[in-house]
Amino acid sequence: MSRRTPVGGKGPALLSPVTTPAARVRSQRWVPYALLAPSVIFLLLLFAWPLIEAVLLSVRGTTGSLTTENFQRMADDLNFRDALRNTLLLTVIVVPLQAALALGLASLVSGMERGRNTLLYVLTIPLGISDIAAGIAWLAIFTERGYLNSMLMSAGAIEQPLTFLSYDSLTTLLLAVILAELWRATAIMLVILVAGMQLIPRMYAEAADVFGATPWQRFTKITLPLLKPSLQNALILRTIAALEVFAVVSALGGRNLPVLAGEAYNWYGTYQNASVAAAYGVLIMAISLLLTFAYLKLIRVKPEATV
Amino acid sequence: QNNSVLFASTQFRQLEEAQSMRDVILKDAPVKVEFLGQENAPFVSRLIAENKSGKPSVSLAGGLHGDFTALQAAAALDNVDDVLKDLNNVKFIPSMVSLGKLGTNNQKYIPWAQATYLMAAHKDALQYLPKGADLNDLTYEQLAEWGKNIEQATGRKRLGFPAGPNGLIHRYVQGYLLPSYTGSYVQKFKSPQAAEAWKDMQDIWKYTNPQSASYNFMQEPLLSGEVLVAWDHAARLKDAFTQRPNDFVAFPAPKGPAGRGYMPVIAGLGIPEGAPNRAGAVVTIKHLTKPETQAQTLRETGFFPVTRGNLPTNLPQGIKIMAEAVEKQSGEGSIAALLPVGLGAQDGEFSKVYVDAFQRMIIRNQNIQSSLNTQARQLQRVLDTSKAACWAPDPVAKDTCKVQ
Amino acid sequence: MAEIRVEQVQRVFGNTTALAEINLEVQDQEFVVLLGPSGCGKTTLLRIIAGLETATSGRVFIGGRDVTNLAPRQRQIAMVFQNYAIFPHLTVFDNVAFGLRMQRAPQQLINERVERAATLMHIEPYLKRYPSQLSGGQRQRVAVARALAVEPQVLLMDEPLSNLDALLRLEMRAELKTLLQGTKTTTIYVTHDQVEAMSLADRIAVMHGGHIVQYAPPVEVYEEPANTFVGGFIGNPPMNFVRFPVHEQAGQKYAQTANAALRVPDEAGREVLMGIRPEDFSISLTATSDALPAPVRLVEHLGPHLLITASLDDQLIKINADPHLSVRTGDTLYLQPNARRTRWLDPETGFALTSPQEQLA
Amino acid sequence: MAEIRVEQVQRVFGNTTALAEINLEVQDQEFVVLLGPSGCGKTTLLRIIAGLETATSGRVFIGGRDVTNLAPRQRQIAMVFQNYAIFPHLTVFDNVAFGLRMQRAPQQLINERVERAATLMHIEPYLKRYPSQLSGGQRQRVAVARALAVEPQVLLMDEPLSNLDALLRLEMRAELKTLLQGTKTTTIYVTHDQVEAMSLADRIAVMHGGHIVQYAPPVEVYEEPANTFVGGFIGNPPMNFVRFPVHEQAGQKYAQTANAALRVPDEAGREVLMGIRPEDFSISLTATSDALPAPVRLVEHLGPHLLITASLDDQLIKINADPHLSVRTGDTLYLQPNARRTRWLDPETGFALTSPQEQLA
Amino acid sequence: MKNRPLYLTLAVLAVVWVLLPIYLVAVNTFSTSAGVNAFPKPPFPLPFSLETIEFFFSVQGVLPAFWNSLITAIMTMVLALLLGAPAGYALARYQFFGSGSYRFLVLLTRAFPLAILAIPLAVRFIQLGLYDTLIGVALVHTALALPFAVLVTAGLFMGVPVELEEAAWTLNCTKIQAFFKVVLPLVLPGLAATAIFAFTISWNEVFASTILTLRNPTLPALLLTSLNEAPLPFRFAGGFILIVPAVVFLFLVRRYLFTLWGISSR
Ligand SMILES: Nc1ncnc2c1ncn2[C@@H]1O[C@H](COP(=O)(O)OP(=O)(O)OP(=O)(O)O)[C@@H](O)[C@H]1O
Ligand SMILES: Nc1ncnc2c1ncn2[C@@H]1O[C@H](COP(=O)(O)OP(=O)(O)OP(=O)(O)O)[C@@H](O)[C@H]1O
Ligand SMILES: [Mg+2]
Ligand SMILES: [Mg+2]
Repeated sequence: MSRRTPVGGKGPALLSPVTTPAARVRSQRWVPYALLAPSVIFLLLLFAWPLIEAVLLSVRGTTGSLTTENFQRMADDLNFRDALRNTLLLTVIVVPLQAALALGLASLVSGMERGRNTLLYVLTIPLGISDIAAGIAWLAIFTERGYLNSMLMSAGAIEQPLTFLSYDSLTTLLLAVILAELWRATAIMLVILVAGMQLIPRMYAEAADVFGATPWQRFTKITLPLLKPSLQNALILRTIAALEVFAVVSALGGRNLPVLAGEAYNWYGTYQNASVAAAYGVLIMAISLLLTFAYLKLIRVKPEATV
Repeated sequence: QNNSVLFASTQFRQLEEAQSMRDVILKDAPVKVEFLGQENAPFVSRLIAENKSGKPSVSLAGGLHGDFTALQAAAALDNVDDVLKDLNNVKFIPSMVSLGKLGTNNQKYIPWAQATYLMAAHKDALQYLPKGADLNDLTYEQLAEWGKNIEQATGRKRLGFPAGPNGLIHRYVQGYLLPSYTGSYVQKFKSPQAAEAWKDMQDIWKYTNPQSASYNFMQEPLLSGEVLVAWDHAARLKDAFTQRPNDFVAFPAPKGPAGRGYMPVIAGLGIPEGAPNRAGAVVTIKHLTKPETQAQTLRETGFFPVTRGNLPTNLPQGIKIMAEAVEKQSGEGSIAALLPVGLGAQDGEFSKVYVDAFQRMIIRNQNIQSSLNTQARQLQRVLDTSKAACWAPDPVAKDTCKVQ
Repeated sequence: MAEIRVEQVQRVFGNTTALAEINLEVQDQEFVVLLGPSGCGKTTLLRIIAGLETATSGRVFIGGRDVTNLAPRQRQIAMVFQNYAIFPHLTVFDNVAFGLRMQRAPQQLINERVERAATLMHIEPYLKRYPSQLSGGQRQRVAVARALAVEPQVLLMDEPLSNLDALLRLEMRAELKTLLQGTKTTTIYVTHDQVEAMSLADRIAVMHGGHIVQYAPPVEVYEEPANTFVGGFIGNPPMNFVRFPVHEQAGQKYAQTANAALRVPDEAGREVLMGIRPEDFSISLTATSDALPAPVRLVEHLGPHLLITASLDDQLIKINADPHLSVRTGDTLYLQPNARRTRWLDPETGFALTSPQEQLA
Repeated sequence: MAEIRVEQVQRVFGNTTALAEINLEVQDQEFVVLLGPSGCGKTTLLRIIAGLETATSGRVFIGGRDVTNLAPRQRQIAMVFQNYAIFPHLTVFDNVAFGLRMQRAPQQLINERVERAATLMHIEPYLKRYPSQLSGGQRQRVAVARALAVEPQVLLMDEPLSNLDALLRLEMRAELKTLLQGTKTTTIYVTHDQVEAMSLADRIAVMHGGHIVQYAPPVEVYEEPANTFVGGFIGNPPMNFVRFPVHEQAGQKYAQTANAALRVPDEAGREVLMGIRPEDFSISLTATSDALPAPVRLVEHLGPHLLITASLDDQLIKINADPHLSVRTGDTLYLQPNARRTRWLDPETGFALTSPQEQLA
Repeated sequence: MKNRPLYLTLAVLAVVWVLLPIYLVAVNTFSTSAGVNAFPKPPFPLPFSLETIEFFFSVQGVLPAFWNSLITAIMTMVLALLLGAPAGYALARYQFFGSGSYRFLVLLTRAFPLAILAIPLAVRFIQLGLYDTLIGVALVHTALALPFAVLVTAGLFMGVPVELEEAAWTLNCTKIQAFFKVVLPLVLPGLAATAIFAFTISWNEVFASTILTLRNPTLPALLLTSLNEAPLPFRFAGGFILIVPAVVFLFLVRRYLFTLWGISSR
């Protein structure tokens, strides 16, 4: 519906810089930077410095010289492979499931007429629940003497309580963790998506309807592409968070399901080796940024293809 | 606020305990004390950070031996030789006082309270005790057989160990399993006797509730019935005994071929370097080490005094049950395995060696000898890095301790 | 077979009645134009037929099938939206191809149809652009092309050419009509442009305030408006309405003008409105016995003809005259209304007194 | 004082040149209409004047001040957007009051002005509604009212009445003009409707493909189109263009028709185009010596006049004739072009050969 | 409207899915410890008991900690929006050199486990005098919430047609006024969502709160550290106590989150 006014940067305004009044380019060019400045200063002051310190920690040996020793130790560690695998596995399973669930729920919500606010409210409640509390809640369900077994027993489906959360039932354990994570963190995506959906003018859905799109086609061909910016953000944020899962997994899985962030915490707190912990941190960061980059490339939104 | 003492502690941080600490134990202290329970990691981070910044706010630090080694490694602790001198009328257990030197020439912390690890069983489980077994004189084989009997009778594995992420399973290995078979837990780490110990542990594990790998505290699985027989820190079993004193029995850890290994735990009180209210901290230490306060601490929390003297008589039944078992455990023929000494910042990784050994051989069922060899290398690296000399029950010497 | 039947459709928004008991029948392959002032309910009616809006009451039939409760996609329609609603995230090509893709048409057919629609709408150069890179008129043409490409049984268009210039419009109008006849499409076309309505429609439905006030072929609507609204709305300048007292003589009724009596239908009351188009006067510069004198107030030279504002019985009227007529403000014209093209209406209700066929025959 | 001067403004999008070196001067209080086909750059030019779009090169002056680098709000303008851009979260009242609120006008003034603008645009009944509750035409009127309410020095309007019916449009046109004269507003008005352009404009700038091809008062644009494009674009039906060979005789050039020779300007090449409006023929049904014979192909009765399609020298032309002329397909008309209103153009460039004043004087 | 039964079923399922675990936590909270350890567990708090809840309210510092949490969360919310929304706007509206790098910078803060940054951070805070102050905690929480604020708002701003803003500019608005008068109201629901994220991130954050406060802990810092090792009934009650304010908060702001301006029918 609108044309973006390209200002500075790569915009066509610079195509003929000789004739373009330099003053204007200069006067406009700083605007985005001015808008970013507060947050950049904030982050540099608060985070860049400790971050650099932490990264340095990971590449410095006990003597202070540059070394890969800490990464070596990380990689050689008993739990490393499992932690890496579990983290990636969880991310790969949970995030897409969450995205799907959140999209489904968001569509459900927008399709409702009455009661949508109430429904939306209820669905966002897990937002307010810390991961530790969520871990407790799901432990109460899946533990051997928990609610699930109680229910199954009362229903007469089983005679002995089943064990869901042990190292010899990794599948159910993983399943439980996935469920808990879905429960806990889908709301974040949901709210981002609902907020995004509210901004899509209804006329596009109507046009799709008229041109014979089934609800599913309308969703995939219209809603989803128009929701791209929000979807991209939801995915990035959730993925980064998923790579740092820890509390819920440790509550349900204990040592059976090591994850990268958990290992980082252990090395840091329990084993008191901040260097190896920092190495884990760097690894997590690297994976996060890699995936973020992938999302940005895969879910590209062309500037001209927006409202 | 200026003349109050900020007291950060990794012990008694659990809500109820912290509450009794504030409302009962510290109530009569001569200065105003602000007690803050803290988890180990934040506790250590904070004190180190305060130290680095040069503006500490904590005047008194309470923690386990291991917490202090980490602080000492960062040079964040003040010497407390003067305080100890002031306390010359208090009859501390000497071995504990020397532990408080952290391998240096100066006193780094003052003993505060002690605890140990125990076995607990639901009374229902007693019927399945192997024939001829004495609850107070159990062997590791008998423990395995007991578990087997229970499984055969109830269809479930109901032994339990705190092998979760916050569980203390490494203390079990260090202080109980290995010393009982080898009389050592460092030097003979990969000895054949140690291999034997692990083999027996594998047996025991067959009858252990697999959820053990996520248990941090054993009192809850005991109370819920998921587990009938368990080993854990006294304070982490306490609830079972205090809530249902009639259902549970406490008893000493099993014996092995080399005897009954056990590990006393010491909590201490240290003063961060540059503490804003050192005088107040000293007064508080004096208050906490008074015999009356020590007795009060036992009553409220299940931590035992670090001073010599008779136990108070008016103990709650649950505490009494444990106290009796503790006494039996440290009795004749027992091998006291001390907490690591002189490891400094390597303390955490030292424990990891044992946790990982447990992981490999018990949880993942890997080959015992090769696992021991791998872990022994790690162990040696830790020892080398810290240059720590051997400590009890290994023969105490001056050189860096070596795995044989 | 795709005739459309709208039965007793009503649409109420809060306390606004957008549509009041609309009945409309469109025959198969017919081209019907909805014409009416802004806000009269054209879009609402179209949206109800499309299934985008729920009627408060009433039913809609397409091809004999009751579609009242069917989703839009089940109605076999295509629509051009008043505000285009072209998809911002699709290129022009993909926009135009959208409907066909939804039907899983083969790629070749898609290419063909898109090309044809694009050529018709003169948007081939922009097929690879995104809507944000187009001008307003170009976007509108994309919207039309998108609807044409599916070759639907029923095509609904809501002011599809409103942003185009006269020339392009003229051209597209012609091509649209030819195309839709060829594809045998039943069309409902909303426009505010009466010329467009006249030239395109088989029948025009003139809407006013949520009602259809006249539904008839263009010529009839133009020549025999059902009421003052229609007469005033259609024609540029609109029909003149002049009020006269009525007197009766020998059982017949006459309108009493300044110097003549004109026979009016028998239903006339005490007063009557004469409706007459600006071009339906015979003009003379000299007085004749039964011509009505009209002093000229304003003469405008509008290209192909003169537009004269004059006063008749103290009421202002507009007259189209030959551009060669030499007349100036202040002159008096003598007008002879063309009796066959004069319409008599009731000044109270505004409705015509009789259909002109019977009138004064 | 708010004259506008656009100097050498160019706008390139990627590889599309939307505006090519535009020069435009609008006098204080003048009403200029931009007229041109879809996609010719009207909106782009307006947006550059408003400061919403950056020109690739060139400068814009308003009131003598170089505003090229000024923000829109520093230009003392108001604008009506082609697609309205009314604020969906504000009621109609708040939309219209928006500009005044931004100027911190006193509430009373706001009320007055909003009321006036709303009355003018016939949207008083909707003042409390949200835009989503309005019809397309109503929204458009809100957009116009919003711009009028601020009474700016310069008013830019982009097809502000395109969604309104003829009647309303006529009315609003008249009222707009009166109002803007009263407030002494300098106006640039984009439209695709030539009637609107003719009746509103002091001067019309006809745009084509990013150029201004003619900038002159309406009558001049109509009668003396600068080139075939203007002649063809304006007028309905457009100007006829007939190609004749040229021959020279006694130093003077003549167009050679079937049976007559017409004097053409001296610049004529080997061929010449005669441009003539459909109404600029004297029509006779009988042959005269210098009249051009034109067999009738089609006769259309279009309300106020007849539209005759005939062929002249085998080229089709349109002729407006008196409705009373009785002529049928197959008849031959004898046409005498009105020499004063005939324009001669170069068939290669399409541009007029001389300005008609000098021509054949 | 056509699939009402289907919609209803799905909605009910979704509600049950969300509420059930919370309900079970509540059941445990209001049971005696015997009830918590019972098996099979009854689906109701039987026997009903307020014992653990009462205990919690008697714990010293719960009330101040509650206020601390609330204030920290509100500060975080405000800071995150103040810092994040302009950046999001810049990302959405301008193409400029470095926008990609900026995204990465912002995400970096989220991509590195906070715990490992703790010591350097704490040292710096002590130096700056921010240690053990709520503003200090809020600053760290702001850094955690900032990526959300930036990215989510950027997504939202992209959805607002530039033309509305342009219309405002021509009506005598500065860019800032146009933002507040036109863009902001349109993205308000989304901003509310962002604010809620910031709030809940702060509300639930434990690690930084624990390290950076001493006398002024937030509620999670006060409770959750101890909860990890507390007996089960306490953990449930603690979890419950932490959930309830969040639920109430969400209830209070839900209006803002889901206000529709009728723009959906634009
Ligand atoms: N962002 C863009 N990228 C590429 N081309 C563009 C862009 N914006 C406009 N154009 C092109 O520039 C030309 C001029 O556009 P403009 O909107 O000024 O036309 P207009 O005269 O207003 O037409 P209309 O009457 O259809 O609204 C058009 O051909 C259009 O396709
Ligand atoms: N959601 C709504 N709430 C209230 N009134 C509405 C709503 N939608 C439409 N209306 C009113 O219903 C009437 C009919 O609207 P509709 O859009 O059908 O008009 P239209 O004939 O298409 O007009 P236009 O030619 O201006 O587009 C209008 O007066 C409008 O104000
Ligand atoms: Mg409409
Ligand atoms: Mg335009």
